[in-house]
Amino acid sequence: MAMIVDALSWVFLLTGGFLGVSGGIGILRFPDFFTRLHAAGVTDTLCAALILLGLMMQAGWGLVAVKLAFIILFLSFTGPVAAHALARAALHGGLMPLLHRAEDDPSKS
Amino acid sequence: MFAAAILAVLVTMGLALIRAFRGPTVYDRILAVNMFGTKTVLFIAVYGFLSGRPDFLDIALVYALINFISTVAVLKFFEYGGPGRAATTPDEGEGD
Amino acid sequence: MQLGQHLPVLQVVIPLLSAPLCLLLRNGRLAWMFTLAVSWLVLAGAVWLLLQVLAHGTVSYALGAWPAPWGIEYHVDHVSAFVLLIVSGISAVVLPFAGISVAREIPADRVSLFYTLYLLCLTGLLGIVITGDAFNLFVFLEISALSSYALISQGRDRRALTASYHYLILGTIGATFILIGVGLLYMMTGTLNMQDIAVRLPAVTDTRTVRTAFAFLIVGISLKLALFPLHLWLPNAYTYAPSVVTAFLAATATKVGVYVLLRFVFTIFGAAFAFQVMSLGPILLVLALLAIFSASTVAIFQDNLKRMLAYSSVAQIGYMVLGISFASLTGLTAGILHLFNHALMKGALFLALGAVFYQLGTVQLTQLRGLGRRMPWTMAAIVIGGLSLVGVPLTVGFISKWYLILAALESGWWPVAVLVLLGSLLAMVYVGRLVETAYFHAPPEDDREVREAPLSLLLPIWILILANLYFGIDTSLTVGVARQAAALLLGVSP
Amino acid sequence: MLLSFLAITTIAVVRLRDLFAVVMLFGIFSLLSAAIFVTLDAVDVAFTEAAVGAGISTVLMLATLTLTTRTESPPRHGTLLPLLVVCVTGGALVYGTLDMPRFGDPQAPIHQHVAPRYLQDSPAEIGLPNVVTSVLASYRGYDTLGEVTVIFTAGAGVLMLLGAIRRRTACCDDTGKGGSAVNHNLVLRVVAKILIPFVLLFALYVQFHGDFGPGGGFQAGVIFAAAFILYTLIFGLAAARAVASPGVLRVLSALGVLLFAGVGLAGIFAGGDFLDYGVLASHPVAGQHLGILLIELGVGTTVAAVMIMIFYLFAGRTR
Amino acid sequence: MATVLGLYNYWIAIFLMMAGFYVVIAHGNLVKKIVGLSIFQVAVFILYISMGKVQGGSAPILAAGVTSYSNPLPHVLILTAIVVGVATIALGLALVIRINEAYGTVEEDNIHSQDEPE
Repeated sequence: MAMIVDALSWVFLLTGGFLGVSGGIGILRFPDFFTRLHAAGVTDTLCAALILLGLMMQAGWGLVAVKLAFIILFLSFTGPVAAHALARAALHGGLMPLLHRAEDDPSKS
Repeated sequence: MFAAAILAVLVTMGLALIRAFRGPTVYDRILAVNMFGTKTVLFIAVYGFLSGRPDFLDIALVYALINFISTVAVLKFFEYGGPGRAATTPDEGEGD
Repeated sequence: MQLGQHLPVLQVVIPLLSAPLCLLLRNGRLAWMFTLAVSWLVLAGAVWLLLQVLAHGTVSYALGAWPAPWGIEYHVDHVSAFVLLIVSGISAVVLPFAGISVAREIPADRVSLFYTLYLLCLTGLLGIVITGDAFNLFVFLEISALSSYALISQGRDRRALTASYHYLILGTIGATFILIGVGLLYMMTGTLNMQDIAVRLPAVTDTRTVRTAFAFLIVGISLKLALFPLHLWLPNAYTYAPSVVTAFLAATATKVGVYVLLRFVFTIFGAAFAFQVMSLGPILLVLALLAIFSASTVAIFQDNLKRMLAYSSVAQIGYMVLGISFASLTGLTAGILHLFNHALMKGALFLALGAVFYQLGTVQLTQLRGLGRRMPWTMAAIVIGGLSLVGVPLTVGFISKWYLILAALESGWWPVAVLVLLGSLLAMVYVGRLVETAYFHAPPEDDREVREAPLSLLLPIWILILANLYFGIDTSLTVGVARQAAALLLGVSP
Repeated sequence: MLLSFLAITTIAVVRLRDLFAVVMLFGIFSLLSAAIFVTLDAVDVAFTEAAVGAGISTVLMLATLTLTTRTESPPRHGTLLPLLVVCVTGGALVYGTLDMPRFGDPQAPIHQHVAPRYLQDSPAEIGLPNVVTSVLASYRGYDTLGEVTVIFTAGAGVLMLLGAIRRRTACCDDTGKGGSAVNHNLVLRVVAKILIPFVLLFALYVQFHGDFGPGGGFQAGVIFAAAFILYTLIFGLAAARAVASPGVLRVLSALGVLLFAGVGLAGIFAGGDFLDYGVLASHPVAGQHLGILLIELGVGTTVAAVMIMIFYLFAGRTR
Repeated sequence: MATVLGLYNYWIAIFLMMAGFYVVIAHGNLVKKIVGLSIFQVAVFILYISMGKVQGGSAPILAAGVTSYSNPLPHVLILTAIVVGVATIALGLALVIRINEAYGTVEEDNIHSQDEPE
């Protein structure tokens, strides 16, 4: 049983890490603000949740796991909300998303 | 295994930092700060496990809290100039 | 007596406790009376402490009942008891003056806040003087500094804000330098208690870290002290601050800075290290002389009286540091003596200027024509204070100049003695300028009749002036304590 | 590794002209330095630095920035002299570090002389697992009293500077109408309503948990204030002021300092020295616990009250 | 090589100190000066804390099974110093606001020019 839990947490940690790095690269390479926001917003919360889940499995039951659960809960609340507020503020601030790109139209989610 | 996670987090923090420096518009910088904040939360959590003292998590929680508050604060200030005002109509005192 | 044993701590805790209480008292007069009572209590404590120290040597008090190097320890010896007396004495005298003067200069709803900050500044200064722990000294230094920034910024003129801002920047840099110095010392000796550092320092003195710590501490303290090259914040800060704040800070803040310099150079590093290895003597000597001459010459051309006296304070600090730079018994006595005398002189002069400001609303020299006839008492006080500044016999200034020259001759540098005399001649010029406009010019014809300052302003001024004269004649108390303090610092028998 | 991040951020802060970016990078700077404190095993310090450095200072600076200009004018006078002064001081410091004990070597003098006693004896004498809190509150309790006074001075100073004039200018209107991005933003209001009680609960947890894990009076006070700041940001100053009126805050900040000094005086009246908790209760260790608990409470109230008061004053100064 | 590695922390702290110091001296904008001042102070804290670290020691919270701890004293000192730092920054910013109201600008050069003629 322990072996599976370890393997599982290992997988979670790695995918979380990978997601984080991809988010990082995304934030750098994307042309305009809103696509970057999309990249960062999504990976941020998901990568955090995955890594923390991996840690929870490592820590087993107990106070530490409860604390980790709190953090996941808190992050899953604040992450998307911050991204949402940021998007509205940017829109409001007059920052036009890049719609009319000639060759490929980045799918603005 | 922890080391791999920490390395990944550190790399993302570096990338976020570069974006923070280069970011043309202010919103890019806010985004980079927000992402950097959540990554530090992860860094603390994983580092706590790496050094065998998992009771560091209170700090990680405070980080997440502070990160959220500063993001909201930045948005508020940037838009309406006054933290006191509950963001009244946009036509009055538009963000400079 | 059970209370007597706790005296050193009560000396600081009483003003500290009364500051929040003073904030709760909303109306100004009540706050003023409360601060007055507290200040007189503190003065009584200081006198009692001085007697205790003179009676049986240094008093030490462990806080929280933890022994010295672990807990924080209060260590009151002759020097600290002497400076304690000065600070609480000046505060006890300045406060009665502050009653009306503050009511006029500070808007009504902020008077109780003003007294709260005044008490906090007093707490900070007293805390610095008594503490025996290096880091505790930094904490109380910060308390007194923060409260003096806020107090200075209350001046009527909008330039008070910029003056207070520059003082904040330079003061914080100075405090951080002191923090770096204390940190490096802690790194090499492992302890923060001053006596303990002094014991463990000789083992590591030849390392470069200790020398850098020494350099940073000296620069940090001289920033706080407004020694010559680093005095840029002082003239503006004292000119634009409310008159009561200028009087209190001029007579106490720089004195506590000199005390901190004495404490670090002599108690922690020891005279041998400071003067032989680090050749502090010549550096201080040159800086002191530069301070005396440059500040006095600048003072001569000043139109605003407060600014003129501020520059003359920088010059007087030069005299104090000059006394210290001789590192001989008489030199040190002269330095400590001038600490006391200068507090009396500057306190009286700034209070008198406060009275003039109260009546005329300005301290520009041009408006003071013929004031001698219309405000006889205040102007007489200013004249005597000025004479004492110059060092005319029978005044306090003469005593300290006398010991300075004695120390200079004793250590064989007779040119320095001549320079000291030249310095007092410069002082003679700007005091003369003041006296000349006040007495020998006809008062302006405008109908605004100027009455003499009210009694409650005059009384404190004249108490200080009489003290000026009294200690000019009967020097047993001041010179006695100063000599014992100097002996204690140098570690030689008096 | 982290330190090099820090160095890069600092260079950016020095070079950047747009003050908004500078303040945000300053936020990153304190977050990073708090992370470094964690790697250097300074848990309590990381806690405080994050809460105070990244939280309060950044918010206050932003408040100031909204009132002043946003971009900084290029320095006209030459930068040679300051560079020279900086290099000289830097050189002196590096010269000083050459004889320092190497980073982290256990033989360094500071680990030999005073510190071991704290680590060995504190369980017996004070009985708190968190040695930092026991040293902070008991061994060097007087420093903490000084610290609370510093906070109180800052509060009184800012009140003095920004206090009275605010009444004359018309207080900010907060009609809250209109499609403003943040206020109308239902999501933010809902989330804030859910989060704020949780944050206040967390602040109380930190306050009383200070003896066992990282935490204590300061951190709890700052988190408490952060919750209020969040409330003010979302629901406007007038609403926040209805919750905690400035008058109450003034009294609270004074009470905190009085409580702290009162505990010290109680030590005297009970026969011990100032701030000696041993005499407070029957058994010395129980006395220590009681004393430290009360002191943390006093510290917590003062810090929270002063931080909120300062924020109100800054927020009340809208143009 | 041992010296460089051993003192790496201190040199970075010193570099930060000097960067903060430079900002305080060279830049005219009052807000920028306060940011510089705060960087200068945080750097001093890093110097203090890296003094207290013991190789292989862990955080000074007594827990079972952990033998060597880092030195708790610098942590206590720094807790005080951080609070002092924030107090100075709060006061400085309040002054900047008042100066901005009185002078209308926060650039040091404009303030001086407004003062000279009087």
